[in-house]
Amino acid sequence: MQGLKKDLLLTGAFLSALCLAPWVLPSGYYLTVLIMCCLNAMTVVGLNLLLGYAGQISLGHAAFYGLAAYTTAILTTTLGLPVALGMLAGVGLAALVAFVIGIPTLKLSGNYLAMATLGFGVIVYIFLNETVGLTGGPSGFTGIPRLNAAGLTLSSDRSYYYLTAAVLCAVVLLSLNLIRSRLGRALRALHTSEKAAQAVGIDIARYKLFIFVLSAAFAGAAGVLYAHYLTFIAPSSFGFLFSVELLVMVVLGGMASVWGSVTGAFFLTALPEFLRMFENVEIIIYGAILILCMMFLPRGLAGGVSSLAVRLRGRARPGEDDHAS
Amino acid sequence: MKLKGLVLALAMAFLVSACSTEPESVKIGAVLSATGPASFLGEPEKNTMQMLQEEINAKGGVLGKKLEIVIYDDETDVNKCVLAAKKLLDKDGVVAVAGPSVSGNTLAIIKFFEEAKIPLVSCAASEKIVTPVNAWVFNTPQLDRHAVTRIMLDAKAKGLNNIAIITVSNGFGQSGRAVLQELLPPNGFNLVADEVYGPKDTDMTAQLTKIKAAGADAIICWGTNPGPAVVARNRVQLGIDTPLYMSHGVASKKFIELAGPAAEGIMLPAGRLIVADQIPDDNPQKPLLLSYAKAYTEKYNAPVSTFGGHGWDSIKLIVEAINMGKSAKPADIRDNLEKIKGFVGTGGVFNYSPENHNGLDENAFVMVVIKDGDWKIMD
Amino acid sequence: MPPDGLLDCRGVTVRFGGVLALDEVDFSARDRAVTSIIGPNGAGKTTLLNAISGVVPLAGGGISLSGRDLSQSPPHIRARAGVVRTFQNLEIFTNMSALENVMTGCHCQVRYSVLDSLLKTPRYFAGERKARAKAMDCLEFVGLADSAQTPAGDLPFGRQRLLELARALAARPGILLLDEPAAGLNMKETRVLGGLIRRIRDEQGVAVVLVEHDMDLVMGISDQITVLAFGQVIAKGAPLEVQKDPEVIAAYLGADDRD
Amino acid sequence: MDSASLLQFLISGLTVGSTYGLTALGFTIIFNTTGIINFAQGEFVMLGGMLSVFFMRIAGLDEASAIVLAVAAVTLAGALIERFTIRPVKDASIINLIIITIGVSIFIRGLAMLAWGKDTFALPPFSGDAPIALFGAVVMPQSIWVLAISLLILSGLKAFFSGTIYGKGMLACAQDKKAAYLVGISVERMVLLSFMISGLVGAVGGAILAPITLTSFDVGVILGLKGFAACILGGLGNPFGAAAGGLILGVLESFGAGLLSSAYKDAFAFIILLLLLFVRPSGLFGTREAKRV
Repeated sequence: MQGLKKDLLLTGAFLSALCLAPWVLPSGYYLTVLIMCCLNAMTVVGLNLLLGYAGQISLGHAAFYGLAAYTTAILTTTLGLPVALGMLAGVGLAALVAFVIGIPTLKLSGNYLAMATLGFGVIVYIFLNETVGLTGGPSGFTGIPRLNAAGLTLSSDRSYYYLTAAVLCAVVLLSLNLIRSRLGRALRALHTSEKAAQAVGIDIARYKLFIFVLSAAFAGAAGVLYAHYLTFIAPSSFGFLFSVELLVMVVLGGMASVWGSVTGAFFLTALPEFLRMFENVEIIIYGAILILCMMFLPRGLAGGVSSLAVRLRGRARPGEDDHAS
Repeated sequence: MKLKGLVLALAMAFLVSACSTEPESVKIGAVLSATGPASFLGEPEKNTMQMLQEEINAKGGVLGKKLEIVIYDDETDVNKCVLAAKKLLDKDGVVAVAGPSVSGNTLAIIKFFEEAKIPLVSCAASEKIVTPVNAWVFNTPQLDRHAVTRIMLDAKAKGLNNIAIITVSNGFGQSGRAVLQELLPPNGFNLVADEVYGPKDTDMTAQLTKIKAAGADAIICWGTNPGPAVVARNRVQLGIDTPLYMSHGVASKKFIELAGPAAEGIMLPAGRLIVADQIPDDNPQKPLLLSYAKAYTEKYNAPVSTFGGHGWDSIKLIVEAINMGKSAKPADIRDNLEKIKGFVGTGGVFNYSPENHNGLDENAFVMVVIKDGDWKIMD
Repeated sequence: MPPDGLLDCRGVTVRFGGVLALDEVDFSARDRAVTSIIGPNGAGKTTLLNAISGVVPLAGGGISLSGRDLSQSPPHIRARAGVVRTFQNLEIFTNMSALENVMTGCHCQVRYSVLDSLLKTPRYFAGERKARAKAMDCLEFVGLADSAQTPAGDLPFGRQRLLELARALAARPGILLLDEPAAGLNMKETRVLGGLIRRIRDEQGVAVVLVEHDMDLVMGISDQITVLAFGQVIAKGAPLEVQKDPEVIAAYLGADDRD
Repeated sequence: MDSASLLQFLISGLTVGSTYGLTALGFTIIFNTTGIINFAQGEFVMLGGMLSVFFMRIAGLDEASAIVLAVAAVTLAGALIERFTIRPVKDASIINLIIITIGVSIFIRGLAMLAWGKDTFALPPFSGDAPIALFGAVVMPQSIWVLAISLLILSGLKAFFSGTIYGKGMLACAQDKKAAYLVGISVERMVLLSFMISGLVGAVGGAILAPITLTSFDVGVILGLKGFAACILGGLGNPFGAAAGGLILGVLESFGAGLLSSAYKDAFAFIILLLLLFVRPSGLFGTREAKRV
């Protein structure tokens, strides 16, 4: 049970670091960068549960993010429902859609699963783009209200940032908890050997579907927070390139590592901001960094950090920490 | 290693931002789509602004201070645009911002300008940007409504009543499509076909075959390069001789190059910039357009486009507002922008008012036709 | 149905495309006994295990455990009903420690809900403690207690076999199907394995179905032997009877040629 | 809808489909040898087109030599990519290698943007642009070029994979690297070869398509996406399936645009693809279950 204490401690430390960040980086610009980092991290942690732990790829997670964002946008703006309700509905719809398409899709595997989820993402994108009357089409959906919770208007960036950080930490803690449970073991089991997992009584179809729905719900949570932060959304933010970017964040951060996903998301979200000064060569440097990281950190940023830590401590510590942290 | 690098990069970023704070200058920001799908807008805008900065500073700057234009690239991405705008507002402390290049990005950041009380002069055309009027937001391009009005006048004169439209499924095409759907029927036209193509599509034969079967008198295509060039080529290949109107979105030499011989006879409403040498000498815009085109072509060795002109107009209007009020305070700039009347820009003559934050009308456009591989003003 | 038949297969037929892999095979296994399936290569032994555990669909016939029909059930339902197996080519979870492997085996024995997992309720802690204790028991039983925290992929081959056995035991089998558990083991390891199988039968009272090529092992521990050749049962009986069966000898001699 | 229009949709679909098919072929070659889905495949196609334009305009070569030079250059680029980004990490997991190819595609796109700008370019058609009338529909001479060359490449690949020792060696690598190594196949050389061939195929595609589709530094993204879809539709690893998948996808889009709605044509094509996958989980012509990720 030592791992549990470590999880709590790390998550607590992470939350305090996030809360202190606005004092260290006082400008609103940094807040916005951090909010974007947190939102992407939520989605990436969920995607890693699916990809890194359960071994099921999805190239359509941007669609869940987008569906949730549009759902809450339409409910709160067009229909005038309370924001909190819209947010819940957004997450719920993302999960529901994941449930419905997950049943036939998760029977596929490998590249075929990648294609099916990718195709799903493209289809959702096209519908967001073309149902102009509902979504506002390619030029976007404007005028989404900010969050009002319990009479408290979270209109300032800072309070919204705290909300986002708290949700991220909740997502992280839930994910860590999940991995350290019989569910987490079942997921990792079906990743390595579906046959063996079935042979000990694990209903692999059910667990695949469960984790697909959960990761879609995390993406949905990020999506609704995104919509009510920017108060503007456009389909171009939810295209297939974003799905690919999320996948890159998972792998670059480190497969089957929750903290790796957080690192990967923060790193790749903030990186372009650091590269801004390079103007036209920015994209080349970005590509090169991606290639080099993958070549020299095969286990991702998390793997790199942990092997560095091991080297510093001078001894390797095998056991469950390597897998579940 | 990694951590050290990150810390270093952070430190560098701080240093760079610290160095750029110079009190003795007037700082204007710009968010432009210099790369990404809308780079055909953002790149000439960016070039133009850099050129203007040199030009204005060579003439003594603004209010006796140096003019500094901080330009960020949003890669035609909403999130990057928001971050860039936040950086301009919160870190760089600019007094006004020009751009973004595309409507979606503009709509995404309007809120932040309202909160920060900094004026934004957008280079994007959508009507949503200026209707309803937002106190802090202006734009400079001619509206789609004005372009459609010019096309309708021409079609009416030629007796073309059955119209087919083919629009690109991005923000530009969508807003054009909406205006076409709104304006064509009440003005006595029949909309016989309403087709769409994707921004990256390379073949529009299927759509044009449908349009051919629909029996249209004229086709209106709303898009930006390279799609309309494909439409033009496919139309000739299919042997369709129905007159083809394009939007002002293709008013750059690139279109004629891409469409090749298929461009002949295509008509479109365009700002006067691309036909500056053909407009009458008494037109107030003529000297400006000629000199801008000359300077741009010399400096960048590239043909001038009307899009760069939006950048020119945005910056010049902000500077004009600063000079009018002799103040570079954001609120004063805003107030004075609304007072600008008869300002000669590349896109037309601007008349801003508290009710009108676009300032142009359909006279900003002329109808041109492509003849012998070049633009020609229609009578 | 014979009164002592714990596992009962009647007329089991399996086709792969046009090939008849199992042709109306009747097979039964008694409680608290080791029943071996032997036969030359390609006789359909593993296919029969796959058919029993539900990995391959039946083209005909039926399978029941303690009278409960499992013919149409998916593999995980059969596993929950008590049909637990190991694999010829090891299928351990290399991304976990040995202990976690066996705890995964407890999946259906120690249950708590998703919400318990997510929110770490007392039920979660109780369940985890129970699963851990049970897994440790199983590891101890096969002699792997000292390697509990070792990543499963780092264990030597022989111990990975034992780990798979421990994981299967953790799933509380009604009947344990072992697919060539001695393949790749040396003599000493095989002897240890033989002892374990006996103890599984005698101490835990679990019926074992053994597919194995090592005749010393088979003859030493089996209570009953079924011989398959070309997808059909050619002999059944106690080890000594089967050894003398002329048809069996012929099948093996023929098979030796092909080997 | 009259039959001439339907025929026109078919012709248009086949033309567009061949762009997908040619990209898909490149995917197949690398996948068959390494199991990697090469995300930079679209970039090979882009480079083929852009380099042809570049050699024609800047170096002033005639079209044929420009294309030959461009194809040679992209083949070399394929070799360089393998040598510097794939070979040093050949023990990495497939997903890591795939992410590396994503990095490579971003990198190449950036270089192309820097070198040639963001404009779109056209290449002159090989034998004029006078349309050929065909039962009331029209075919462009370039479309015939494209279909003919695609067929040529396809049969060439077929012969290569089933008829030559190199081709068989490459297939062996995909099945089992260690076994291929044990029977004396140089896995490294086969992987290098596969990147070069798919560079070559991609570049030829890029060059012959540029007169129809126009080209710019960023055409690779969408081609990669559609090419991958074509591969899957046909069944991964089967060159014939890839080409057929491309044509089917193109025809679906074209008929979708012509008969249903041009706005939803891509969605229509993808919905059909998904439905097909649900019925046939390994594509139309796929045989083995390709579980790699």
